[in-house]
Amino acid sequence: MESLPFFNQLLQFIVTGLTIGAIYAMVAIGFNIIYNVTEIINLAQGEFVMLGGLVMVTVHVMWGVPLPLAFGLTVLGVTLVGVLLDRLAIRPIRKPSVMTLIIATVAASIIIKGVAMLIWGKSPYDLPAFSGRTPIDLGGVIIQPQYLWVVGFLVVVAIGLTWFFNRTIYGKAMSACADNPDAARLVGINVRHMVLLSFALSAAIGAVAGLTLTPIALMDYDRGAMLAIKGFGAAILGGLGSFPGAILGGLVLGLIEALSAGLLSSGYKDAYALIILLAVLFIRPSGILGNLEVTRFKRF
Amino acid sequence: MLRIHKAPMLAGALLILFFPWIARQLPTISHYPDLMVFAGIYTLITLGLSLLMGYAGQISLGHAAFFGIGAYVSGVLSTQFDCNPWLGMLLGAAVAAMVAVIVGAPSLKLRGHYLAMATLAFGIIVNIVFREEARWTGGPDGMIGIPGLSLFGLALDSAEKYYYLVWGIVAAVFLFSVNLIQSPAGRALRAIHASEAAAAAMGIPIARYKVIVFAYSAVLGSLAGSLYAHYMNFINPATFDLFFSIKLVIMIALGGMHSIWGALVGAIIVAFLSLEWLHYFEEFEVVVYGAILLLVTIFMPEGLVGAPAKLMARMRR
Amino acid sequence: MVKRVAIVFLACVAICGWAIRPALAEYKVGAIFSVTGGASFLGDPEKKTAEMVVEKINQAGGINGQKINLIVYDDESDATKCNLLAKKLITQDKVVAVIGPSVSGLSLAVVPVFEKERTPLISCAASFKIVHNDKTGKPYPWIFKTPQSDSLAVEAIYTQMQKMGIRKIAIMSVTEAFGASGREELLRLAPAYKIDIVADEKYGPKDTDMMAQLTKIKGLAPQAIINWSVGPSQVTVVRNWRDLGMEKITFFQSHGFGSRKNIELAAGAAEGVFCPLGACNIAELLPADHPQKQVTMTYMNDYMAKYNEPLSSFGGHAWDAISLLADALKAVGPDKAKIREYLETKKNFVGQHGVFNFSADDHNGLTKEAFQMVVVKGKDWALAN
Amino acid sequence: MAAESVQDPILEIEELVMAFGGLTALMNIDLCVPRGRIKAVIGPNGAGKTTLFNIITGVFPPTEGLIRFNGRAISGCKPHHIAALGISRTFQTVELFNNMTVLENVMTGRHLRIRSSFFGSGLALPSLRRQEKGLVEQAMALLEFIGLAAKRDIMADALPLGERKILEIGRALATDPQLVCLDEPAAGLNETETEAAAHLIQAIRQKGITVLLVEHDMKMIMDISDEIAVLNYGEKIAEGTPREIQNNPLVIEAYLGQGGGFDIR
Repeated sequence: MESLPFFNQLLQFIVTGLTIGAIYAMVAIGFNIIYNVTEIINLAQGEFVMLGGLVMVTVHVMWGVPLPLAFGLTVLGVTLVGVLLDRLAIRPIRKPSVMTLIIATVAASIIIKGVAMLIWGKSPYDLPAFSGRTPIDLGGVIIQPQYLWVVGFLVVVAIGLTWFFNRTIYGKAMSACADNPDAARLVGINVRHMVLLSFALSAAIGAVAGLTLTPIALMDYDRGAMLAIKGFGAAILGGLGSFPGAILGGLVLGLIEALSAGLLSSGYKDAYALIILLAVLFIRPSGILGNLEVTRFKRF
Repeated sequence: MLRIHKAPMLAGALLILFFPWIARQLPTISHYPDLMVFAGIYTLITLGLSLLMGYAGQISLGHAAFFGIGAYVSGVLSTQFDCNPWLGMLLGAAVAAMVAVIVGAPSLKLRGHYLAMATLAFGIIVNIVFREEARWTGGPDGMIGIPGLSLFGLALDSAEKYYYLVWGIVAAVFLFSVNLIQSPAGRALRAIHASEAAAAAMGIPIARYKVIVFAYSAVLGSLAGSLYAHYMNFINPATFDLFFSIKLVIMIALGGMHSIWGALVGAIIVAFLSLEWLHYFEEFEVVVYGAILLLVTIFMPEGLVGAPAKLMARMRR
Repeated sequence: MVKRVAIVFLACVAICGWAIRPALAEYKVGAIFSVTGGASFLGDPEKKTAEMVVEKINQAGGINGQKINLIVYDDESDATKCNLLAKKLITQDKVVAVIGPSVSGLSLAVVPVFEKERTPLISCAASFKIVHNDKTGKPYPWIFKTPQSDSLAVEAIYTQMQKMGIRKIAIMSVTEAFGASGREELLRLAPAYKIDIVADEKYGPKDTDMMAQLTKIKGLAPQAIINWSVGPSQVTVVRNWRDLGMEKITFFQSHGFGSRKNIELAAGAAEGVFCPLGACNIAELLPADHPQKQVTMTYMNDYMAKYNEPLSSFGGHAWDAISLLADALKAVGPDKAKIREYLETKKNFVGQHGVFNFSADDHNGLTKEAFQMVVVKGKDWALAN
Repeated sequence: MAAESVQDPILEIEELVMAFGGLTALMNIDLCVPRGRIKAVIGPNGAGKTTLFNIITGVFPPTEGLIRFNGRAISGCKPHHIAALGISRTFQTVELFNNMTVLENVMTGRHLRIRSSFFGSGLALPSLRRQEKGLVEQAMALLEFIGLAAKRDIMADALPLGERKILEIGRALATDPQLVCLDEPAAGLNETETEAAAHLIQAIRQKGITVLLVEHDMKMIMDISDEIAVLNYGEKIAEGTPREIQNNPLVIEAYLGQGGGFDIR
């Protein structure tokens, strides 16, 4: 039995880390979209990911809807949940302080999780990989085709968002809300619509993350919270509000986890990732790409 | 301000005093003193957390760590070193204070969500240590055989006896906190909450106050942890995980962030909801819990204790 | 105002009246399972099984003419709740004995309660520590358990490895109670079987991927991997093992893999995976003369007929626990101390997971023969040779 | 009366430079505040006035230069140290403690002048209780002085802007300062309110407290200041009595160049 050269191992760790990191990055992007418009950390973000996976299982596996159509339906369905979240949990709050808004998202995440348990039960579900499960062997480094889908979707999301925020009227309006909601209101932007849009958009991205992750790691109703926390960590590491920061933060977090699991101690791998996160925060209190001057002006 | 507090404090004290007797008369709630022990333990943590979050305006999503430090220091010392449980409790508090100062000094410079993440990370790291250092802590399985407490030769071996111990401590801490809030130190904390720049301009050493209140809340968390360990005679890492940290925040949010009463009411309500009442909803339990939380957030943003005050204000008008 | 006070008063009286209603003549038995929460895959079938067994007994006229009243509580996989519920069962519901909890950590959490209240507990969790007091070196007097200890599963796997000539292995475990206690036994027993553990890797219960750990193991080229976990992570591990092309390294799962659902979820990746299982997982594979053939087949058919879902072996632990208790009640009646004594001396009890022979030094009563080594073949279990 | 002739300066600033990244906000500023006077710092928006206040009160340390208060170097000290030495301030944006009543705001201002032990407070030591009583009396006296005694139990954020600004000045006085730095005390106020603020500032000087003032209201500046320094683009372009400043061609140009929005005469 031949052993694996160290260099190949290292590459394998990096491939794994980048894949998981891409998922974290997508969750972090979802956090940022809502944060930029509302300054809320939407702790129900992980539930979007969970829903993305489970809805896809229902639509694609149980109803037998073909993949591209199932993909669309799933994203649409979860987007609707995002819209409902804003309408039913966020907007009714009359005196919104940041802390009450966060508690509202925690409450919403508990409800979503509970409803998902009622619908799908407690057991995990599987989804067929989008293009089969035959691994690609690149000179000793194994790549699952699904990994490429995960990373590919991250790229698509990143390009799509760049286009959206720079080229479309809605995107520009949303950026304006992020910079200065009062001024945005003055020039006639409906901030409420923008908040709604931000929830819809980040739910959609969460769903994409979930349905690409499910063929790799299965999905069950209880998975949301952990993914939310990893994504939150990635968003903070990269600098809240910064999209390049979210992607960087996610990938770095994934890499640290994979490398410390492979090279140091797998029992402590989450701890290593968090210690590095803390170290970064103590040196740069606004994350790697965050802007300290901007955060000073944020209420929270 | 003390005038406002005196009447409900007296009423609360009497209720606490006679509650076990009342419970004994009603078989359906005869196990409530047992629940109240845990409610009291939670209250101890939320009293500190309320000062840190509601009054000083800081965030901690990692307080389960201090709860755990108290429990494990007490547990390890009393099972593996035959240390007196009371001494273990004190040492636990000292360790918690030390950790709070070391972690708090750099963390509390962070603001808002960054502070939330830093404390969250701290909580998770401490939990991983509890889980991984199995030689001391028993690992994920937990640790069995932690002795109970006894006071002047009287073993506190029943729910009722422990109830009086826990609520006696809660009462003392409550009084201490009420005094503190109404003192210059309490005003300094609220000043930091309102405006750090102005507080500094008034000569308030912000960093020091933040760390002190963080350490104070850590010590209370640790005391609660030790009380928990010696009552359960068993601890495991899952009790001190990040979901418990979030539950603590939910307690003070539900009760009312801006008042020390909120800490008390929130802890008791959440303890009873999660340990007893929600069971009746069976598989709908989770959804009902979330719905209650959401409804309170929407309709009573000041928390449960804010509602009567608001009602009174409206009636006066 | 007077009216309102009167209403409140009446309500209080009504509550009190309801609360102190006279107890019917019946045997009160308690059960605590993790019906919801992280360990619901254990607690859910256990609850269903216990209820099914009790219903069957009551339909047949009960025990000694008395019906069994089974009070089931859900601990939600939370130690504090579990502790409270245990005390509630003993002091308020006044049960004669309790079965459960489902997981080792929670069983350990209530051991002090049952020892103090001198009430028998038949745990449905695996850890050896539940029935072994480190300080005395003997079992806790009032605590029994039905699932095979981890050490037995480990011995079954190591015995199989010796047959296959495997000496150099890697172990993986989940950072939960189940994984941790399995890992401990794996490490403890390895020297006795002359097995060399070259890697000792862990992962979290919610981890999405274990490629890094497996890659490291691949680099060390052991002959076999043993994985100790439950839930979705054990499926992910098998898939990653297959993805990395590590088929030459034989894969052993713990008995936690004992559900056909897992083979299905692994989507073909589980082919060739070894796993020690109790008889009730593989009732139809057992030879007709196997002592457990009859009880396991009956249980399987009853369960599938009643709940219309495939049998989970974890339910079998509850079957063993409640059946043992019913047996004791039949023999000695509702006396806690006598039930304890009866259980401690019970021999040749044919259960779902083995033939139990209890003694003062062994409150589990099983040997490694309680496990059959099976291998996944054609998407189903097959007995391994 | 020019700056050089000051006999007893309370605050001296020498060659102060402040740079944020590549941006120089203040360049070689020399400034001297005479004891017991009202000194104003004026200049167009973005001239660096608030930055100057922030450096004096320790919000950020200067890039270069020296600040002496009562002859003692204070540059680089933390804000609460500087407050303890006797410099107090208000904020352009009004930073009251909105979660407190008017009285509590002023009482909090006394923080430096009282003993406040965390554990002593919790144990309600008798000495601290007595102190608390005295504190209320002192705070009430101050509220009488600024004219807000009747509103003692109103929450600070319920006051109209004019009174909020007055209260902030009152809170600053509660620290027993030797020097108060007032950042645009009249901004956003109507004429009567501005007049009240001007009276209050003069009353503060009569108590022997030195005032350093940043303000845009030229009428008020010219009426009450003893000396004026003018900043433009981070540089001091003039210093002198109100009359000297009014006739200084550089100053006129700076203001006119900005669009002539202000009539400095």
